[in-house]
Amino acid sequence: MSATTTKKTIDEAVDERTYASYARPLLWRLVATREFAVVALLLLVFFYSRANIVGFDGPLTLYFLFLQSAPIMLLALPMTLVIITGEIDLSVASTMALTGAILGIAYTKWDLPFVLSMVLAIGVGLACGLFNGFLVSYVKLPSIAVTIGTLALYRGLAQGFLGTEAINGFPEKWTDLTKERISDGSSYPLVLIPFVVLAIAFGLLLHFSSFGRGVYEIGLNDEAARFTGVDIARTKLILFALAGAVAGLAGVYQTLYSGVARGDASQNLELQVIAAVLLGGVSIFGGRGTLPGVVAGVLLIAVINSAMRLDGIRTEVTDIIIGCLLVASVLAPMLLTWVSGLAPGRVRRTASRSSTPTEPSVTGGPSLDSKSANERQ
Amino acid sequence: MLDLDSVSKSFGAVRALRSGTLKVAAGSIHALIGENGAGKSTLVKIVAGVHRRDAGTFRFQGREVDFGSTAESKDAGIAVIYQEPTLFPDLSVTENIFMGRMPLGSARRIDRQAMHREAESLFERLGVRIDPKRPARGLSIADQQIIEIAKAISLDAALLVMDEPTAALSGVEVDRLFAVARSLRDEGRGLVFISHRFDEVFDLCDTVTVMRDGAYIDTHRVADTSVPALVAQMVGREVAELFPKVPAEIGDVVLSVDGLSSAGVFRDVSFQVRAGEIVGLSGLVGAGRSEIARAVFGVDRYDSGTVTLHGKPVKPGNPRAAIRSGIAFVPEDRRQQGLVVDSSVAHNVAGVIRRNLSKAGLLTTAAENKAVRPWAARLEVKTNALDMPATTMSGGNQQKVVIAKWLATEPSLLIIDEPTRGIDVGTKSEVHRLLSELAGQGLAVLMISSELPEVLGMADRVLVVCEGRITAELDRSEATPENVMAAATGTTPDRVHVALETQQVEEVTA
Amino acid sequence: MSTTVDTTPSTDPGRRRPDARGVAGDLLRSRELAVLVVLLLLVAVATFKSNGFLTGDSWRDLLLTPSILLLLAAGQTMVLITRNVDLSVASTLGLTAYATGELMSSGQSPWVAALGGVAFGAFLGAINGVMIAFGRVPALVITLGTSLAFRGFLLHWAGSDRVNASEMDSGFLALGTKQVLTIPVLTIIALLVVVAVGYYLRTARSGRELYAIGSDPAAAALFGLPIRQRVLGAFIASGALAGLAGVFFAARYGGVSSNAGQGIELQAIAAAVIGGVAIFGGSGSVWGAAIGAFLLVTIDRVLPILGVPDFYQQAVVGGLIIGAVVLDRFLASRAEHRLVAEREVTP
Amino acid sequence: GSDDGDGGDNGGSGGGGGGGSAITMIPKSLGNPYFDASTAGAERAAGEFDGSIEEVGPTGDAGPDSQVPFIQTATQQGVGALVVSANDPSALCDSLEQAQDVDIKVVTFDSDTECRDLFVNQADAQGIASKQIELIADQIGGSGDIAILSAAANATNQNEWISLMEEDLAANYPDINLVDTVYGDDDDQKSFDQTAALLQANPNLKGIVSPTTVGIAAAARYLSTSEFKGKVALTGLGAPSQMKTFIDDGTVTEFALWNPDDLGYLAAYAAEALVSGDISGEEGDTFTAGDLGEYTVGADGIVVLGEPFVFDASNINDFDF
Ligand SMILES: Nc1ncnc2c1ncn2[C@@H]1O[C@H](COP(=O)(O)OP(=O)(O)OP(=O)(O)O)[C@@H](O)[C@H]1O
Ligand SMILES: Nc1ncnc2c1ncn2[C@@H]1O[C@H](COP(=O)(O)OP(=O)(O)OP(=O)(O)O)[C@@H](O)[C@H]1O
Ligand SMILES: [Mg+2]
Ligand SMILES: [Mg+2]
Repeated sequence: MSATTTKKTIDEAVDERTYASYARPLLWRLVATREFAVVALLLLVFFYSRANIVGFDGPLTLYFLFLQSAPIMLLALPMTLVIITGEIDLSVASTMALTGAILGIAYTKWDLPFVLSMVLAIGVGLACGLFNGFLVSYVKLPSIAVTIGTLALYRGLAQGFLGTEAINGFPEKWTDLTKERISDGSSYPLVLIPFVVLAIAFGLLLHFSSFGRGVYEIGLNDEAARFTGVDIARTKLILFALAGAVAGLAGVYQTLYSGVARGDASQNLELQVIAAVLLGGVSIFGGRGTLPGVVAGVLLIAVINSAMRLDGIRTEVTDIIIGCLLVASVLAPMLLTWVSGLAPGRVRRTASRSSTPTEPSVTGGPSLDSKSANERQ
Repeated sequence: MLDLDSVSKSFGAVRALRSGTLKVAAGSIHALIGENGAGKSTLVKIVAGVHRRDAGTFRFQGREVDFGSTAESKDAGIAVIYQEPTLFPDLSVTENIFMGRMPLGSARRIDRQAMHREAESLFERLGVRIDPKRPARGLSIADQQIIEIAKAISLDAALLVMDEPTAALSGVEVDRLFAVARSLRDEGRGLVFISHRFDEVFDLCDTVTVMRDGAYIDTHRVADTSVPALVAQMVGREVAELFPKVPAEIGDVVLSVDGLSSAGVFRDVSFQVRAGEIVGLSGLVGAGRSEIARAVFGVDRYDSGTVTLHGKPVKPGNPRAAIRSGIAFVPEDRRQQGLVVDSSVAHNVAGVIRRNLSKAGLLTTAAENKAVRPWAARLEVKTNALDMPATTMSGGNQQKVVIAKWLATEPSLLIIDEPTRGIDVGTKSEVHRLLSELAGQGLAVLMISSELPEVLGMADRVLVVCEGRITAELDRSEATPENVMAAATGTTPDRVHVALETQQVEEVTA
Repeated sequence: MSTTVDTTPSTDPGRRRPDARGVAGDLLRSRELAVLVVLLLLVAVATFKSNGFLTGDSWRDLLLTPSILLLLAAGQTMVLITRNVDLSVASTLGLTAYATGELMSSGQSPWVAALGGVAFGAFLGAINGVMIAFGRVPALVITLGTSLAFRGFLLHWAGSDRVNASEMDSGFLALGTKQVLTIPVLTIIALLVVVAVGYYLRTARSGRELYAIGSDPAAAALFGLPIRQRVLGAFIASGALAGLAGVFFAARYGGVSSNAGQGIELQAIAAAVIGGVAIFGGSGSVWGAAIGAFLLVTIDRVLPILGVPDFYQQAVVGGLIIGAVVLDRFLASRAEHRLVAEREVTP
Repeated sequence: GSDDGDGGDNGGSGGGGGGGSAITMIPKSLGNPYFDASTAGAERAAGEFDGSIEEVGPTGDAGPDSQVPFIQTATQQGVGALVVSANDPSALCDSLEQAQDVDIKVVTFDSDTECRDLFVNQADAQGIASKQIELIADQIGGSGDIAILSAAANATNQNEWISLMEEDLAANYPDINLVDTVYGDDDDQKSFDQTAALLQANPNLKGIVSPTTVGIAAAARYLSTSEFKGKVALTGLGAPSQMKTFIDDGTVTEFALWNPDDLGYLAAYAAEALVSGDISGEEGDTFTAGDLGEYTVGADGIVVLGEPFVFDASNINDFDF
């Protein structure tokens, strides 16, 4: 985030003065965002924990923290883009389980070379994503229904393929790699490198490409997006495919990390990922949110978890807190807009948005054909 | 009974209504006219309780009122037909009509028989046959409008407000509606009737109020005024000087459309547009003009026919391809189609060209701003910074942003739908000057407009669309209001003249 | 003149056609029927495969096991119809089941316990409803949050404690298997609830308003429907039904631990979707949802009989959900084409 | 380097935490009465050697690595010892090894892993398996179809016992055939419904073995309300407190279990012995476990609690776990 804005200010200087680039000073633009609130909260919680929670300042804390939340961190990246287009993907955790199963089967049953097995597994993840994407963007089905379906489907396949079996005996070299540290004694695990690379890639894709602009436009007003030549179907297909591929990668990582492929691996992870993304300031209606905010959101949840475990607080309390944070994160802006009493027209618009996961077109005249109804999703 | 005095309303930066004044007497039909964006619907929505007025007085049947919701206005005895039909697609036609006040039978359960019977009799009265049990989904604009009317009538309210109820209706349906309206008036109710069609105003109404740019202008008894007088008050200046189209030398064919058809929307449409030429596409609202434009641009698919630009065929159903081949399209619904109102001016203007702005695969806001500034400057877009969201702009400025977005692509054909709908007079003439200037530079322009003066003033050639077919092609010289209206309504010019004498029409329809 | 008359859709013959064909079409188009057929086929095959299928306990459980999901699906339907979703029902069920058990083990009468459970559920539903209807925030996020919070609260409250059969009123537990004319009581109650909800949605003004709100929220607002009250009502109903489901859970399984009902919320949504309730509101019936619930549970029961290893059950369920929505889409687009064709009448 | 020192300090502090060592107890999942009992036992032991027990663990979810975060947290805290009942034999290894790196002692109980200092076994697997088969055999009169209702499809100890039971059946009970094995995931509802499905899919089933306390309780609850009550025999491993009702009403005649309280008690003492350096986990090491008396570490680091105990109407009332 800061990187981009400093860049802007530089160009601002060299640009001719006809139109100011920004209405507000840089600092204000940075501070008056939800992302900033999340980052601030993250730092607050982090340093509070360092100061007050025994063992949190130990060298292992960050190492374990990153190891544990690596899958969520990975999955959150594509999920951000998917949600910004106003869609959702509930099937990522099941995809992870399925790819894990494929990895195990390919390596142990079919005796494929390990690298090939990994490629195959990630390929399966990609295929899962493509299937979601196809149903959503070309058959024009509501993504929440589709991915609830594939959530069950992919999980069921994983459990069916493996049954009671827990496949292990993956090559040491690879399982160790997942716990490798960047350098001896450093508290940063090696897995951070692929994460950072992907984070930058997705960041550029979302914030510094025409494709990314399209992603936001689809979320804000897909009809207008279509009128400016954004290929909505293709965009969504690509995003779901990416979500699948990354889920495949995460599945492989998780399998190697735990050293075993099981049908019941990484249950309910999807909700944690979505919680993190929404906490990071992404609007469930699409069109709003940034990647830095999401990364902060993921880390926030990770830090809270780790700190509270260290403090001997049972997991359910952590769940309560995260649940309330999630509710607060959407409730707070609403309360703010109420306080700063907006024009009725605007409030009415939010009103009609509010009670619905899609954004109904208020000004869009009669929309009696189910097609446009679907496109709105 | 209804008495609005200097009521005002703004949406963010947009001042929809500056001083709306409207006094309606019981037992009369009151026409409310004004150009697009004059503030008519906004006024109506204040009466209906959709919006709360910012200032001004609002009395109904003597009492000072301030409706917080449409429910309140309904209870007070006001029925409203909104400009855009607001039906519930999944519910049956009957349920739509009686929503919220369905007749209850035994045990407080809805009495469907009674409901259907009432619906039937309503349709009987309106002289249409719609299956009251069918769902509202898939109804044509015309039928939706009929149901809105039935809904409003069935409320039997003291005041009935109709915002462009006849927009999508055909002759006979309009006559039936008028008959009903008259009977309601004779029962002593008050009616407000909004329309862009003068013949209807003169046919039906007793008094007429003119609005311009969100302000009250004047009220006449219909008998004491005339079309030219009203037009003059609506536009506030002589039609001639409003549209300064300078004759440019016409080049060779840019766009040619052959036998374009799309089931249920338009049929066998063929025409050409040449460089430096402005072709006006005229017709009644709902005739399917926008659909033709949308099909040419590729946002809608079409069943048969061909679209070629500079002799090269344009891939159907693919806006990207259309853009690449040099077509620009300013759609009619600015807030829904033209703009992403929630994103910034810069992002909107760069919306199309941004694909060519990336350096080393990276697209920066700085690059966009750089590319955007000259176009914003050229169209004199009024904004204090490029990162302001378009929501904060007035209708006129929003329109400039849309046009800037498309001019930035340096197109060879500009399709512009309702170029000046809902923008102030000043911006209006700016837009017109711009259009003719562009044509002068050899741009081919296809202009859709519901405003006859605009079409007649701007177009070198006028194509008239009726019921989805091109019914007339008129040169600037032969394009008189009568001819165009005649072709648009599928009647003969003399019938249009007749329509202006209220007396005779009443004989015809009664 | 005449041409205009003929081409106006209102008077085209397609609109006037008597309903004879329409009815047949409706039956074909009726999702409830389609799902019912699938369900009956399953039962038929199962009966064929294992002859004891429709007798004794097997018959009882066939009817009894779905009763909990029936209640949840009915509640979920009301919420979905208004273009919302309630992900918190599973946690609500857990909480109320445990509360009911606790009430009884603390010596309260089963009636008090049951009513307490339902009331508690309604209260939890109200928490969701108030935030969503008045806070104007997306149901998906809120109920995702509250499901975490509710479950956490349960775990905190129950800890590793659990309510055992011995702690509960024996009469109450007996209710879990009591039968009237071979029909289990719980199933009868659940079906009565479903009928009540279905009757309400079809014949009450407010019921139709729920559909209207989901069908087009913007229009509903413009029309002046009491959106907030209705949405709130839907969530309270969903919560109360989840509460009742919790009571059922306690009676049926005779033991409640802190993870009771985990993951059943997706099943409830699945049942509704399979039954033809549009995930984006406005259409669908509680009948469909109920049949969907029966189908989901029965599949669990039948697959092993068909020799499909029960590890694949989830996969089959997923396939069903996707099949259902694809079917809907297909039928919808066909209906669309038919309407356009009707409109296209050349004089 | 730094880790060791760090671990050392904390290990010390763990020891210093009041004479005995600080022990973190990680059962398969919280909210399971069986593990409540074992934790209680551990706490009783800790009370005696004046150490401390903290019970943490996943709630509900028994995924392969659901216990890993808790092990890692304990590692950060540098506790004296971990007492774990593993959800997966291999998934926990790396985190357990990391714990051992900062010289935290690792004792597993109830369900073993491939990497620990000691495994406190409730009774040797062979004994458990054959005891249950013996019970079911004479309950159904030596012949007929039986089925197994297990916990999670991947539960190590469950699967080990099941395979041993299969061998035992094949070897010694030709007339009894195992028709099906289903998995209730130690979840009331699932186990309950699985039992129903089982009875229905196999109309002439004569007996069910459920080697898990949750499973046998749920199965008993189903049977007691069904027409199969008394007709289909049920046995396995159950907690007396839960099974009492069903012994009383005749649904179940006999079932086996060791005393989970003693199991936890022994595991805690074993951990204490490791931390205090009394034993190293070698075969032959001996240590005293409070009033349970002296125990000797067997082959590959296994300490066996004793023979499984059989409960029936006559003795059920003497137990409160
Ligand atoms: N909700 C809104 N938010 C922002 N601007 C609005 C809104 N509603 C109307 N406007 C603007 O207010 C002005 C008046 O709109 P209004 O619909 O009242 O005009 P009108 O006279 O009804 O035009 P038409 O003849 O096309 O119906 C237009 O510039 C329009 O863009
Ligand atoms: N006679 C008719 N019968 C049925 N449907 C019609 C008829 N005329 C128009 N329609 C439909 O109504 C809609 C008209 O759209 P629209 O109002 O944009 O047309 P238009 O000519 O562009 O009018 P305007 O541009 O003034 O809004 C189209 O969907 C068209 O299919
Ligand atoms: Mg209007
Ligand atoms: Mg148009």
